[in-house]
Amino acid sequence: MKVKVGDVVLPGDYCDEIASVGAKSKVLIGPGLKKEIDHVFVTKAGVLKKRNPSTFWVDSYQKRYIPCRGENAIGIVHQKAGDIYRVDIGGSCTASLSYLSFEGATKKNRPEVQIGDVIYAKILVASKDMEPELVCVDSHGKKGCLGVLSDGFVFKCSLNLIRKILSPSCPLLDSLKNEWPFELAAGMNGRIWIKANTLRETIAVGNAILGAEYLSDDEIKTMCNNIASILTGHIS
Amino acid sequence: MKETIVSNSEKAFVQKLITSGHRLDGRTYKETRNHQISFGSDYGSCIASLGETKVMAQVSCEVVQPKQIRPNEGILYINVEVGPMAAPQFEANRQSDLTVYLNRLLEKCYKDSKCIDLESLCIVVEEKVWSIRVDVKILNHDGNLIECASIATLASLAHFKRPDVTRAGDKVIIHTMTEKDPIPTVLYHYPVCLTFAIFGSDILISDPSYIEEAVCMSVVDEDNVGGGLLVVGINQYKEPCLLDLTGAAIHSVNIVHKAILSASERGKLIIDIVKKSIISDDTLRQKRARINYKDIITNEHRQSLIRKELSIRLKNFNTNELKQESEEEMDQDDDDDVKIIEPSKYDIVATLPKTAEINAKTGKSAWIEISSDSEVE
Amino acid sequence: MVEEDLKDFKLKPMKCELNFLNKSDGSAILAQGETVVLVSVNGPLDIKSTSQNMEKATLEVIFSSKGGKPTVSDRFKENVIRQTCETAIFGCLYPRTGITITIQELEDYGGLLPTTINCTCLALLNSGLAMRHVVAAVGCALDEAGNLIIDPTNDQIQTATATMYFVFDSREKNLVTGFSTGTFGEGVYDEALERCRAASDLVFNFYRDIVASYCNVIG
Amino acid sequence: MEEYKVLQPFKYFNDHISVNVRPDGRKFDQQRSIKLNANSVNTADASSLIKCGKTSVVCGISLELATPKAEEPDNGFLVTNVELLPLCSSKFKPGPPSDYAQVVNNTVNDILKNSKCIDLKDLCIVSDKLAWVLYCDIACLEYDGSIIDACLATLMTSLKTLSLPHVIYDIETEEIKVDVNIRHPLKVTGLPVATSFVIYQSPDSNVALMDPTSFEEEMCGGNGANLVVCWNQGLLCGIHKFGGATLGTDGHKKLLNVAKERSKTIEEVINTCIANETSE
Amino acid sequence: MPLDYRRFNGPEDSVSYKQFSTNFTRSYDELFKGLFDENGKRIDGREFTEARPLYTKTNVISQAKGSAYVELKNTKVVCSVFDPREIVGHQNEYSIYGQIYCEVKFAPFSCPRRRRGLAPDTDERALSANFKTAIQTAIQSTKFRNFQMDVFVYILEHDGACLAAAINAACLALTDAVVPMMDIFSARTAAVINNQIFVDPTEAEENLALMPTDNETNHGIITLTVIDHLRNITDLQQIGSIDADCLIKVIDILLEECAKLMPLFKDLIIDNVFEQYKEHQVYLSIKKQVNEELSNKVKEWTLIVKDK
Repeated sequence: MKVKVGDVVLPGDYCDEIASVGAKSKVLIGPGLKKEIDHVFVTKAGVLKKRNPSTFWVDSYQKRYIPCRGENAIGIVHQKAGDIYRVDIGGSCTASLSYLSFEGATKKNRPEVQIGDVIYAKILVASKDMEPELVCVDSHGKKGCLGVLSDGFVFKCSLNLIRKILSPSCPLLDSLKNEWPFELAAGMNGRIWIKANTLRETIAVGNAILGAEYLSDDEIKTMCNNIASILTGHIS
Repeated sequence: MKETIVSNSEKAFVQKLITSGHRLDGRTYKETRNHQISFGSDYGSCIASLGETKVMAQVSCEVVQPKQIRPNEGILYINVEVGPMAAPQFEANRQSDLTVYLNRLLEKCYKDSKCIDLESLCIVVEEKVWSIRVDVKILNHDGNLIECASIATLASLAHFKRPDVTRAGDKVIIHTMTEKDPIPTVLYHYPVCLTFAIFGSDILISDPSYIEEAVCMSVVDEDNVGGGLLVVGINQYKEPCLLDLTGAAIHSVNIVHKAILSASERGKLIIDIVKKSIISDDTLRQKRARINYKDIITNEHRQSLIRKELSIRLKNFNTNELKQESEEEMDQDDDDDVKIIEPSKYDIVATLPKTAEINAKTGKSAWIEISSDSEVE
Repeated sequence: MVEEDLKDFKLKPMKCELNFLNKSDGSAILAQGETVVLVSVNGPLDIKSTSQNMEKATLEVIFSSKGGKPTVSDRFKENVIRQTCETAIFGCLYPRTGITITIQELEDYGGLLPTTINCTCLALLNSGLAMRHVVAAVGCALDEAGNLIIDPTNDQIQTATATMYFVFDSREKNLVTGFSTGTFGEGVYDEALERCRAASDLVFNFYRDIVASYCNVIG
Repeated sequence: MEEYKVLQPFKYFNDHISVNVRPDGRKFDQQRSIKLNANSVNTADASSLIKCGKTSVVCGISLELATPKAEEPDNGFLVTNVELLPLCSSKFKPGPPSDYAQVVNNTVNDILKNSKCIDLKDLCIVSDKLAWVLYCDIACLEYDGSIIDACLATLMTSLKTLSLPHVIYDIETEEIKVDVNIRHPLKVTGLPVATSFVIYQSPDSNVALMDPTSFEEEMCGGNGANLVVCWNQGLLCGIHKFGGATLGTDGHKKLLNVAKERSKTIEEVINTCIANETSE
Repeated sequence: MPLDYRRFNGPEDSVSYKQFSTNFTRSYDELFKGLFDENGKRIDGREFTEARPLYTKTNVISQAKGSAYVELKNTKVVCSVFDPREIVGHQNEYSIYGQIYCEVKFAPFSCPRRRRGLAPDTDERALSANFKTAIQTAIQSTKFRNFQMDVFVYILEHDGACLAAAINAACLALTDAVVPMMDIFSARTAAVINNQIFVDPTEAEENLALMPTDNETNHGIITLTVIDHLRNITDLQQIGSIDADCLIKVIDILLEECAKLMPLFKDLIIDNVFEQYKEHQVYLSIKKQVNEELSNKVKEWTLIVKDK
């Protein structure tokens, strides 16, 4: 069936608009679309979105992460095998992280990483045929925020929620940040790490994030105020 | 697919949280997740859900020969299945130690506790007895499987009705449901299993969720003071019929007393819920209402992630209701066309005695025909 | 072949809920009339190397009926569903991985296999696996009088001389899988094929509504 | 030539299809030569052996007596089992039947039930007391594709040549006497014939191949034929489509007619074979 | 035996109709008399020491590496051999000898008395074990180390001397599969009833030989497998009670019988070799023809390219 931007699409539909735009200039097709000989076909169910110049993608609901290059992900160290750590990032197979890919790591002083540690890393190599590879050093060799995340709490949620809270237009984070101080790392593989001063505040942040999945922007604002007031004890 | 291990930060955080008196999803130590029991269209099939953990129990019966050692007793057979539907790390039809554990506990709770009157299942001594088979299937594993499985088994056994049987001489007539209304199974008492997760040396939390169960069991491996899962089977007369501990040894005895005390009132609560749901189901069936599993399908589940089933929640967090949409049907069109094809030719010849043969006319194909065996026409 | 106006035609009431089980990657419970099926899909997992396939994902279907004792006909249903899904899913995007589809039959009041195939398709949509096309299954029955009933109720199926189930793909509405019981003439088969193909649009519209009701919530 | 087939199976197959000829030189809707032999095994009550192309299947029927089921007091039993033996091809391992064997078994059973060519009531000797049990055991000696057609052909030939011995059942003493030399043939109405197709997704169009070999079946999506059409003397008694490429309406009609023609030829083969056998 | 969920099962209490036929339950003496026709020879007119003609054909199954079909008048056996593959099942250490997995199966309709089950039962397993010991010695299993070769036998009709027919079929199948072997081997069976030796017994004679009787005469069945050139016995299976000198007499008879089979096998194998050789020639000629066509086509294209 023919569909246009903004429609709810099912796999098997094709969109001529993309082909027509594509005829003129280069078109970027994102996740959920696949180019076949005659048309651009939709491969995932969701809403067909367009960003102005020429990027199209389908915003669909998904829980299982497919690793792809350049994304940050939160992983849990499964085993130490020789000089690489096997890290579980929720994909179909465990990723490999070499001990040298930490800032300032040399043959002699290895980074102290235990089994079960939570690490925030960037996916260096990921393709459907190869095992994904992680790295904890950003382009100019600095640690930045990558590396082992100590204490705090980590929990799993759907990939859409991650995209939603990380999008600039989402009011969640900025309405929370001036309520009480907390640290947050969101991995594109559906895992979020949070740490605040007290336990209740950490839970509050987690509660706010999970609660925001099905709310519109203003409902999110009211929810955040509600949580803030609970925290400060106005409502018991 | 190996199970994703519990990360150190989760372990530390949950432990600190519990020792400080709170729990991840805002419940108190004694509070349980909400129970829901729904029955299928035929007798003896029910789905019990405890928060997000869902278990389906299906009871079926057939006439078999009794065992020699107990010629006048029926047979009760419980079979637990944990498939990939429960969680990705389980494999289909493979007997993992979790299934053995659940099977053993349910058998202790329902078979050895003599809660079902097996004599009433006997039709003809030494020849024909009813054999009741309970199939327990774990639909979703979100912690505390044994409690949810025992509720499902109890509800389905209490709800099950077997066809009426009349004996004419040595012949046995099994009446269908429509001829004679079926006989309910007689239950002497209603046992149910309750789980407690032990943290540190004296903290008892009831109805542990998936993460609390994982953290509690993983703490056992380290050297510090014990953590473990205590399962108490108890019936409505507050008589414990099952006690099972996995994990580290318990130091003080009063923990077990505390567990049994809190188990008895909680058990009473759950058994009342089960009884009420069965009575309400019976009244509905009297009024000829069509009971069916499709009633458990709701469409406000999408929004429910805001309300009670949130895995991380402040104690008194709630939110205003949200509007729901309804869905409707649309119509459609159709098309058709016709095609003709031409027949192909063979000759049929009766060659050897008792055989007939078709030699397909293989015309010389343009392609150079290279075949290993020299089947010359 | 009599041309019938299909405007007033209605499928059995369908109720569906996606994301019914929070532990599996994609799950759906679907009620078509009185028949209810629950399907859980676990997306690309790693499986032991012997059963891995170099080019495409290996699909494993487990059908567990209400009774509990596995029968030969369960294997038959599993095979039909696996063949249907193999054409629907882009297996080549997830080589050397495994996709497990677990099906639990809750109620069976006729038309179990079409409901299972539709529910499997919804679960696949929910799991976010890349799919070539969506599949819709429609059943029909031929009663003694010889006229065709689309999406028959349970007692119509019991008294029917022949029943047929067709599964169509959403791209060109071609037949993906199909099978029949009982004897029937060739004309009847063509008419049944056409009317089921038309009725499959209703199922595709139902899919679109379900996905729509979830999507504008995600926003 | 063989190495090319082993190294690049898909390309090898595609080259053939693009010149619309099949690897063994046949046209798309052309079947392989068939040899059908009836009653070669004397220990079985009725048996037959078919060799169509390189697929050979033997079917033997053994008769037994049993008390009918309580629910259906005046119905006999018809139990068919298809065994894909480990000796017929390296694909099948010893041990209990694989999933694919169970699917073939189920399909053959369904077709037999649908065609209603055997009325179970004829198998009943004394209602609720004694009935015939027809064990039809089909063993595949050589597996080279389109197994369902071969199984059904042997099954029907054996059923048509089967004759039941005369049974005297004394109600009071419940004593059974079987007179082996008075035998009356079993009434078989109609003759279902299955034709299997494989639908290949070539880049430009979908091509249907009749009576596929196991290599052609592998090329079109793994196990077994994609489409099985069964004709029972002018009436369709079952259409099973398992995956493989999708099929438009025009292709569909063409296949039904091809299958109709083939069912006529197979019927002729079975009838000549039986006529030949009875004249022995 | 637990209900087999993977097959369709008939009613449990079903029993063969032959039981109720008149001539089924007959005593030992009647059966013994039934073995002979009026002038003292065996029912089918053969002498006591005369064996049934052996008809055989190789390369019967195209998918198998080697296959053979053997017919001893009414005993029909099919055997197929598959090329070596990794050892199935857990393997704790490297096995220097190649393993041979054998399976002998009766067709459900093959036995005259009752229908045999589909799942392998005890005497089929015993037969497979005997079969394996018989053929194992002749195969040079050191040539395919740490690999497993499968030999499957399916008995279509059982009219006596199944094991011998299976072993002969295996020998021909192995040669057809070009498996490294010391030498070809052949096997023969003899039954002893009431001190009377029956060579190549029919099913009735075998049934009588195994039937328990009170009188202390020799009773039993002996199957002998002999290797060709060295004429030594690779395998001797004996069921029943037979005293020493009778056994020696039987072995001498069987040795000659096996020796009689050898020329038959040799001719068949030599014919096969010729046939395959001829086929190979045809194959080579066609290949040459294809290569010529391709080469002159290439020449044409190079010409066209050159003048462009």
